[in-house]
Amino acid sequence: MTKYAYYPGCSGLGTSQEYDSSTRAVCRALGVELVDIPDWSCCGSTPAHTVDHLLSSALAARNLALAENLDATALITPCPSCLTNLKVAVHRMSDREFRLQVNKLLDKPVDRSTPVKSVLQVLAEDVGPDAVAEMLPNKPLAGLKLAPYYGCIMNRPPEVMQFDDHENPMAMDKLMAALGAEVLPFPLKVECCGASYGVARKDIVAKLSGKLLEAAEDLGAHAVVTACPLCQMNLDLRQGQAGASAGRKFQMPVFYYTQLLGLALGVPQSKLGLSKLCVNPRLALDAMHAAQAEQREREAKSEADKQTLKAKAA
Amino acid sequence: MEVVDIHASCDHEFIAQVEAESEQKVRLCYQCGNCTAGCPYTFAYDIPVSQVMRLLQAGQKERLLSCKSIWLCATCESCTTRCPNEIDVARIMDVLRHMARREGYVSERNVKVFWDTFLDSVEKHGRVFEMGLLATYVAKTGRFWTDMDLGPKILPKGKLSFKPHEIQGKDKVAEIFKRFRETQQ
Amino acid sequence: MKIGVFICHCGSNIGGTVDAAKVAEAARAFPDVVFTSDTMYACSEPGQDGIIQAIKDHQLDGVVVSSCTPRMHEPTFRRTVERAGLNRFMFEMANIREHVSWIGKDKEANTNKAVELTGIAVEKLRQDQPLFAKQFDINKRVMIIGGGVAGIQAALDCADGDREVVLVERESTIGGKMAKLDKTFPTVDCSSCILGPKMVDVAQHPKIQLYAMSEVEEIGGYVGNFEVKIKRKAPYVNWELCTGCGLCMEKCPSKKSKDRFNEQVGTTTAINIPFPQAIPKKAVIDPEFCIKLTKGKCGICAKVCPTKAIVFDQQEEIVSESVGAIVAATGYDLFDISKYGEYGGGRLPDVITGMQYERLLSASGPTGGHVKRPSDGKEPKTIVFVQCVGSRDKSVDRPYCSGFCCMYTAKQAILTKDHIPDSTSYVFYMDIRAPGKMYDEFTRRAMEEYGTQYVRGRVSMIYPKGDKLLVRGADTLMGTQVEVEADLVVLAAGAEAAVGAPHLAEKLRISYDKYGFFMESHPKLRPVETNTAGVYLAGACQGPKDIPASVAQGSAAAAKVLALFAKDKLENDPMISSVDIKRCVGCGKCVQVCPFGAIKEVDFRGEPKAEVIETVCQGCGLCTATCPQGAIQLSHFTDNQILAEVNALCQL
Amino acid sequence: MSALAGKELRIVGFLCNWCSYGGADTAGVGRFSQPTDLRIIRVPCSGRINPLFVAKTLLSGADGVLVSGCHPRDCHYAEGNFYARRRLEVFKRLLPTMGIDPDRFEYTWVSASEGQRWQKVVTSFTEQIHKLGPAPRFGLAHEQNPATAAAC
Repeated sequence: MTKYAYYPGCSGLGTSQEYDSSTRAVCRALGVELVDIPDWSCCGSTPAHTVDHLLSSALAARNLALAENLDATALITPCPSCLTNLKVAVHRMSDREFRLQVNKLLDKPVDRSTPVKSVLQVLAEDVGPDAVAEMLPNKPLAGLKLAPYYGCIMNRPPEVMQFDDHENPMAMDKLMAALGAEVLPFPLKVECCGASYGVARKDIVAKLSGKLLEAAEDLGAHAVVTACPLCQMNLDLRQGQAGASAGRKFQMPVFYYTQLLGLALGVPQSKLGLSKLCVNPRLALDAMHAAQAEQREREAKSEADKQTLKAKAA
Repeated sequence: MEVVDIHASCDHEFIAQVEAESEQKVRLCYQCGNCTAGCPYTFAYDIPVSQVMRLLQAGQKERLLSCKSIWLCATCESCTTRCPNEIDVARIMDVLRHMARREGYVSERNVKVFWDTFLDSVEKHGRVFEMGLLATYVAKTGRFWTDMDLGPKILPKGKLSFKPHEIQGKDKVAEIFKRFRETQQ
Repeated sequence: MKIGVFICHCGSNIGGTVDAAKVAEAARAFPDVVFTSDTMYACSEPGQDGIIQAIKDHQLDGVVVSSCTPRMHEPTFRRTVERAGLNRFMFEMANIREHVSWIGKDKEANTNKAVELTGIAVEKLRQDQPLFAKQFDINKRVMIIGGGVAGIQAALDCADGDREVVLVERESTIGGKMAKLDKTFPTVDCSSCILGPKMVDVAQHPKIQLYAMSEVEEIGGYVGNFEVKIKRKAPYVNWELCTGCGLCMEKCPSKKSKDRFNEQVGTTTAINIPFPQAIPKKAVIDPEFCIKLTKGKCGICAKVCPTKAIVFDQQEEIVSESVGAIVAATGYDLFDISKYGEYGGGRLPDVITGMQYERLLSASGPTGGHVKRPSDGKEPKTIVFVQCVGSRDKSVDRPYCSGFCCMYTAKQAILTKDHIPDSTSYVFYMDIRAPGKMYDEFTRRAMEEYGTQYVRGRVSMIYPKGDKLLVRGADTLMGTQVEVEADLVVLAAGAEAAVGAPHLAEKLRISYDKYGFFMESHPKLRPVETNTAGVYLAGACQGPKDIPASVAQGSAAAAKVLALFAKDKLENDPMISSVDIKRCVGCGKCVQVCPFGAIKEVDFRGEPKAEVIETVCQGCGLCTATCPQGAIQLSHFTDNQILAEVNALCQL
Repeated sequence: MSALAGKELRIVGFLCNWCSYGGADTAGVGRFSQPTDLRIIRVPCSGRINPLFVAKTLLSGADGVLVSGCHPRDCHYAEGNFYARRRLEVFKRLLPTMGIDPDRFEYTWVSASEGQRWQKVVTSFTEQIHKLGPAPRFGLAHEQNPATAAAC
């Protein structure tokens, strides 16, 4: 089995606990072995690169160096912000001069170039939606209408991220479709939600997240599904603020894609952390169950009709 | 509106510095406006990003380093990804921010305080301590009432720890910051 | 030997960074050099007279001119020395402009380099021999590849000049891109009204042999005597019997075929005549969609055809044609709009190309000339045009301007207003390129009289919002982001080289640029000639062009062909190989290696020897590099000459 | 041995008239500045180049040799560059047996339209030769007589 060095990211210990725990559970269920990077530290996130690129790359690179000992196929992380920082560090350090400078800041220098990927990329490419669909012939999420939202930096810039289409990514769409969900063509898949300005400029986040929720609601989505802790927080926790900005009241559950994968795969609720979401996920799940019941009814009726026809013919 | 003496006011050294730090050629920009068109933050900017590029070509250092836009760019990479001339615009925005910091310009104080507080937290604990970060931010900015509405939503979820997640190598992380500061002197 | 050396200043082009006088002085020290001078413009009349005078005054046997590239003026100076009574091959050139003065600023290094380049030219000249051309017969038929408007024009002009023309067209009808257009700028005259009669002329002209649905498979030979193999693809219809009545199309049950003529706006029948004015007007079966050819059943067309023309087991065939000249007029293709993911082309049905819009506007198009958007057939009221889609964009490897998109967009905006008076059109543009006669006036009319809203800025993304398309762009003049809710978005797709163009260039042995456009001999002075004698270019295969420019080039290429055919004999280039029969051991390696079959084995007193067919040899020198005996030598580029140059360089 | 002592090394280029020579012209017309070391010998086709020319050039004291022809398949004479590629590839592998550093010889493909590519090729090859420094001299006369060597 391939082994991956796992980097949870700081928010995985706090505001996105449920993303971390559901990611671990889903990986286990799908046979993806994760080994935590021992004593990992913060990648620097957005604040570091707004100060200096050397500092930012060094903070990320400390973790790259720690991962080298694990003899893993790749370093993977669920968080796009961590992903970007780690990938940009690897990208820039392909320049020898820059790598020397970064290594000067570190205790343990980076020797090798470890491939960095998102957990999503591993699930989409190494496991694959076909394999997932095969495990779930009953399509457990049938009837659930989803707006897949990737966030702005999961795929951009393409030269660095090298994953999926940068304007119309499909990795999450395909995984969700494999669960039986109805994936809507969400047009703002890669639009920014307001990123980390929630604290300092919540007006910005309210406006941008409001646009996203509006688009999802107008498409008739039961829920948004996302792969980014910051996006999830902006859309979920700040949904009231976003609604005020858009001039309407949203009731749109915002899932991590790993929660839905886990739900479909029958992962225990305690690992999924659905109760940690702000907007009640029941809203979406009830709609899904209602749709499923309706579908069953339709099937039963058409079956009954057939029987009647047969009987009549007899 | 002021009249700009485009010859006298063009700071060539500034252009060269931005080009060196960003590894981008600002002359490649032909002002198509695609960056402004795609930028989700244009509504909040005081100078749209395509005009940031134009002012940069014209060497207008003061106006650029004192503008709000460079503090409001979230590096969402829309501009970089769609630029027909393959300019890494987001990186240029980052570099302008670095220069503004170094030269003491801060047009969006709260943004800067948030970022600084974040990094302080990382330097101290090795990882971000979210609760501590918020507390310090509120203390520094005095913005006590902001986001009060969110408290009741998030606190019962039990996600925000009141204790930092210290790591063993936190001094190693602090060392990175220390050595970085030494390189800046 | 007495050699004269002339160093050209080329005004300041050379003189600016090379000390020409010093080069002239240094050249005096070279062996056999008896006269040197520096001259302001060697190629000017006084410059050439000076060379002639010096040849006479100093009884020179050979001349070296150090100036620009020999690819430019070698023929000029050869004529000069010939006028002074020398053999024109007793001349060498040193390139001290393109290879020296223009690429370096260090005058000392440049001057030194110019001296050395002059030195190797002198050494080569010392080994030169007078050469004399041979004459050969010329086949006065011409082949034109591509039946778009440029190829049609070239074909008609050549045929009117009383020459036999072979016109080869890949599609089942001629007409090319122009046949798909509704109207043409800047006159807004009907495209088929001006092209249609020309197409009929092609069909009627007794001197034109048309091969539609055919491709050039192989080209051999050389100027005056090309041998071409043409592949005639199988239309599954015997065209000699087909009357173009269209009964088969009416009855064909397979109606989901790709409608390539209509740019895939809608679908068509598996047996099809692309449009009513098609030339030749013959039916073609699309084997991908024909039920009979894919499933073995159906055959309705064969039943209804009144002339029994359907042939399901028809095979492609190869025909050979001999011609003396070839005109390439293969046109262009449109940029693939799906490469811009942010615009949704290919994903969103109401984001279409300008050419698709042209079919929607056309009375003979799939909507009968009523503008209906593809998704729901509604008439659009707000139409957004986006320019430079695949033009002036390095990120998609299309940094060049396609030239005609500004104009066709203005035309389409005008036509939109004519079709839908209560509509509003927005044009997002970067710059308006309208330098032709009456062109700028035309774009102004789109704005002033037709109320087209021009917005200066690019569009960043297009996405569906309800049943509309939200277009988000910039207005750089206002300095802000702008949004428009559109019913239909038309992307002004740029031009790129036709699919397969590089492959054809390789068959023609002509050069192409990195985008696949064919290279002309000289961008200004020889715009329709190529570096391969007897091969000419017309239209957009050389670079993006509008209709007037394509027609002009078609005529220009025809003029070149007619001029070539005005001679009864052609002269070969005497820089060809010859065999030293004493050294030749008859191993036959040169015979095998020659790409032109220009070397044959002959019997010489009972021994096999190689012999060069002088009018066939093209002077590549492959044989010379192959011959283990050094017995076959390429005149003017002999082993001794090249080694003399090497020696000169390594001794300096 | 250098053309301009201390500044330049002796680099000889054999260029096909139809493509790379034109590419060098295009670079000139575009004023794409290049190092001045290279001296170009024009040949009708890269297939005309006998590898012995290259050997002779290197043995005669050149510091580097660059051969440039048309891109594979795009030959004015249909197939000359294929022969060139075959010959030169074998030849490059033979160079070490002649005691010559194979990095002193490169062959490349540049078309007549690729002025910028030509500029890059010349610049990087010249840099490569400068990194290697002047070639060791084979003529004993030069080694014994430094004065002569300097004069070259």
